[in-house]
Amino acid sequence: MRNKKTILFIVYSLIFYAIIFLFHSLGIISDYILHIINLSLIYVILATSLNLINGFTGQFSLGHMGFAAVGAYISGILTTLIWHIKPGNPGSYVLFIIAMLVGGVAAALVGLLIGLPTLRLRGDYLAIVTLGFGEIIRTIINNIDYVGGPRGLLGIPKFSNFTIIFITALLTVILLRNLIFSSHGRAFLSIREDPIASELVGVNTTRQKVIAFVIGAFFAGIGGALLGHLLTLAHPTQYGFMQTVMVLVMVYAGGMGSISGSIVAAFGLTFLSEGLRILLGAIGVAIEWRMVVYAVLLIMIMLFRTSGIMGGREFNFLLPFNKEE
Amino acid sequence: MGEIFNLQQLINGIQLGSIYALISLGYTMVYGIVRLINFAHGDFYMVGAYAAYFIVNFALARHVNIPVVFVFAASMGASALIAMAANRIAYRPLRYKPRLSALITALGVSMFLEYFFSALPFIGPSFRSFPELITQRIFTIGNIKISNYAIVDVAVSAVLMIFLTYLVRRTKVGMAMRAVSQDKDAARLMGINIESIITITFLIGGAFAGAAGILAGITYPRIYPYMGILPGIKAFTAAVLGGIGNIPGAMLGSYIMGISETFATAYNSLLGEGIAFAILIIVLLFRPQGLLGEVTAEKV
Amino acid sequence: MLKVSNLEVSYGAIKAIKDISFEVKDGQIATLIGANGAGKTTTLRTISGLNRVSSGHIFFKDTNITNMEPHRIVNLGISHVPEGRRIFATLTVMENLELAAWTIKDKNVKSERYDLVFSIFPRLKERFKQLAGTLSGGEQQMLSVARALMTGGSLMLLDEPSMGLSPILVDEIFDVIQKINKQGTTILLVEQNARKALEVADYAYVLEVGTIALQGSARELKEDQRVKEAYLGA
Amino acid sequence: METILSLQGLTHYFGGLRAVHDFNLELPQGALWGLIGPNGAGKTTIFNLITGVYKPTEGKIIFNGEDITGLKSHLIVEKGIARTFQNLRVFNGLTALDNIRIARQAKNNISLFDSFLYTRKFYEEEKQAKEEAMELLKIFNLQSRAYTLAKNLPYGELRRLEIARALATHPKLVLLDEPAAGMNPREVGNLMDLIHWIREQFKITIFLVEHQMRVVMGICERIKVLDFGETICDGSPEYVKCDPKVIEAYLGRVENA
Repeated sequence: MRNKKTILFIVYSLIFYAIIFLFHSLGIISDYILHIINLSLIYVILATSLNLINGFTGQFSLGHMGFAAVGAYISGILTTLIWHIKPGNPGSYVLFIIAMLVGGVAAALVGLLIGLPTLRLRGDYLAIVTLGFGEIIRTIINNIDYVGGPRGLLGIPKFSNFTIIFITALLTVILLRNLIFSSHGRAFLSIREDPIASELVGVNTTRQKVIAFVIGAFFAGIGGALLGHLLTLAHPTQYGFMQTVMVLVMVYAGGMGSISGSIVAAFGLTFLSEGLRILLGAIGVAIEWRMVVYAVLLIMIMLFRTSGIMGGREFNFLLPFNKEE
Repeated sequence: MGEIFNLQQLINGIQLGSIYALISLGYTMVYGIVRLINFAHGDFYMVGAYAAYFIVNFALARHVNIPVVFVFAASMGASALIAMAANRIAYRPLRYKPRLSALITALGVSMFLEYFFSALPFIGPSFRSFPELITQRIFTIGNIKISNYAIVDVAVSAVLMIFLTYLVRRTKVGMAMRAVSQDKDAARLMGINIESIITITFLIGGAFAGAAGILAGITYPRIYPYMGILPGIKAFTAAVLGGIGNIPGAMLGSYIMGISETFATAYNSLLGEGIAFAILIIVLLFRPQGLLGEVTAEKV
Repeated sequence: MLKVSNLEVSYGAIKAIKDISFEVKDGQIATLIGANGAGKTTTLRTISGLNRVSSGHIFFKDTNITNMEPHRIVNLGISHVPEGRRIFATLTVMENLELAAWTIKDKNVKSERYDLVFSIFPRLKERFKQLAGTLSGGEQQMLSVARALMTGGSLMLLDEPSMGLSPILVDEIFDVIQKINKQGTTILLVEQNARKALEVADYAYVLEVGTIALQGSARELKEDQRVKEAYLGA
Repeated sequence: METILSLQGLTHYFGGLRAVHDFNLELPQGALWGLIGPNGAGKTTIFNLITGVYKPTEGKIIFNGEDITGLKSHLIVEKGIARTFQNLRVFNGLTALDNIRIARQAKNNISLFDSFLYTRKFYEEEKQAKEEAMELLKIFNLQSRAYTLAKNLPYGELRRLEIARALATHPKLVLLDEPAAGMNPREVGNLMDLIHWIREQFKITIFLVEHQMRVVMGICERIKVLDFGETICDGSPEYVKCDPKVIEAYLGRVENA
């Protein structure tokens, strides 16, 4: 039984990859569509990692894009301001991957710093504190001239291509899934169900919450690094509270505690968002309406389908084992 | 030392604290009664500011002299209306669903109000300057300057807070509010229509936020659709600082917040922006129930 | 007086009550007994409107009260002493009683009710200004009953009034129930303590996982072999 | 007999309210003792103090000769104290099997690395965890429910699941908080047998809080009676039953006992 389902999942994914790649080379998929697919995959990373914290562990974090900002800026500083590398030779890609990992680790460290003192707090308080931390991170960036302050960090080399983003997203999904379907994952779920009972059957709840939070922050950092190197800039306004809400919408629209849901919602909402951008532009209406649609969508989901598209379930091909194995 | 800790800053701090207090009371009352962090509450404050903006400009354009009291009443009414609508449409259907759903819905409502206002062609996302509703006068005592704005801010919020305290402590509606905040089902079994009590709570909270919006418009005369976000968060922080659900606590927390922010900004503007959260985190670590909040033992 | 027919109540996908029917006659003490999880509390909560009915009907004095708002049901004359007392701990005894008089407009009616309450619970008069949370467990249960009495219903629903009380206080609370019934209030009593409930009741229903398994006069059921074995621990 | 749990002058205040005052206990290894008293007397608070949910205002808790006062709950569980709850606290959204497996957490030595990569060690541990959990489910006659979500189980099975979950932590001492709550006399009888049986089978010490006199008097070797946070009586069931102080504060007329 070992790994059989995982191997099958990887095979499916590679087929998906090959089709997109082929269609793009043939010109069936335009550069623009590919860009949206890239964005969607980055949102897969951001949404699944936030789902780990909010959906599986039941901790309400509102600072996710703050961690992504750390990843984007730290990796951007390395590639742009320190190493001055450009895509081209394989060596530069290795350096980029190192920069991305450093960005992830930096975000994880920030997560640790924030998580240790605050994860003891009750649900709603955690929400407001993480929101506050997100804002603090943004304020700090705004005030550091070295990274461009409010102008943003410009001229980041475009290392993020479809292949790199795809592999990273695939690895993220598999690693997070493995974690969730393990004793750690069961501990996360038990904390969501009843933190006191969880502690009283021997789960070190503080430690497990910090683990979920730090891992979530790490992948958010990775997502941020990819985003910065896709858009070739990092700007404080890309990592604000509203952007966190966009990722939140993905998590809840897809369904709390469902990786499959986050993936579906990341693709669906990214395409919807871009579609609206084109549509609103074409009929000459203010771009703000796009966010109005988002807001209404979020409210509607909560009112009419609280458990999201997947309702906490997973696609069978994403599960590591068959149910009763 | 002398430069930073002077009386002038203290007065400015109390003025800012008064505005925070009006917002923070709405947060604390709604939280006390329906256990919801109403993220959209800061936006009710924005609505109040815009309502006043349009009323005053409308009057100015027609050279009508409009009483200030009317402006307050109308704008507070507008905010209260929006607050009640949000409750009715978005929060009420989720009353018996997991608490998180309402919290996320509140984020949605907040986002909706902000972007809807900035998408509307006659409002737009950019800054507007608030008309001069009251002519500014500055009184100088020694080397301290007191603006009549400061007096208005402090006086209006004091009057409203006294009204609220009276309402909650001395009236039957207030008693019902306290009962509903403790046990909704038991309150229903007493024959109380809890939905009307909740509606009244949103009405008062919204009206107070609206009043804060006008005061902010008068005092810091630049308004824009996102103006509610930061004061909202800070006012919520103040409510937590004082002990969420506790009315005197929200007032105390707001003044502490206003004063410390003013002093911190005088020292360094970055510090001024961060101080609210720094205080929040320190308080929550050492006194999670807030300054005046009571410890509630979790039932095991 | 109260007629419940084919009642069905669900929590999400789970049916807490499947098709139960019973009635309470004017002036009676009727009791619902059964194990935990059988649906007793749910039944009471549904009658007073706290839970939604999925199907079936509830009639109170010929008025259809199915899925009516709780405050309107209270107004019609059903008072409910909830499980676990549920008094307002940070309000005074007086405020607790005042709230229960929420719907009474007439001053005379109100003072009559106060007289009635104090005649049955003299202790509460002594503790009038005290915070309800500082009362002892027994006194809190008394306050909870007093509150229901104050709302002035002609039918009183009592949910596990003896729960968590010492045997002495259990006797006291059952005396009170009988006294209230003698003064003209019809009573529907839910009890874990089946022996005690059958002692005071006129008619009884045995609830088993969401359905009525048995019914009869309390005297009959006390002698019933199945009841003896399952609920009286013979 | 050696003492397994010793409570020395345990005192606890909530705000200004005294919940427990100067509570002492020397619980011998292998014993089955009970704690009774009216609601609000402080019984559950004592359990909460022992298991680290609250920290005592004063006093000491010694378990197996080791001072565990103020330790975090999960560490106390690791030392060997497990408990059940007055109002069932199973993980409703998880299967019966997972409810049990979580309770093995403290004994689990699977690293994050192994979990991320599904190493050989991961599979071995998972297999063992599952076998152990299934065995426990079998003992409690719940094996057919292994993959059923707890929220879909009937009340009686949930009570058993909760006890099974407590045993899954490999305890030396189990605290049972009103195990018979909500059971009918027939189920109570089965429960009493079960409690006896698990004590022998798992070689554990049991300390329980219970309202039903039949349970307490029927199985406990020694009983402590609590009223308003103070111990008012301590002795064998026969002794306690006849103590005038207990009768006055708790039992009332003798026929109830």
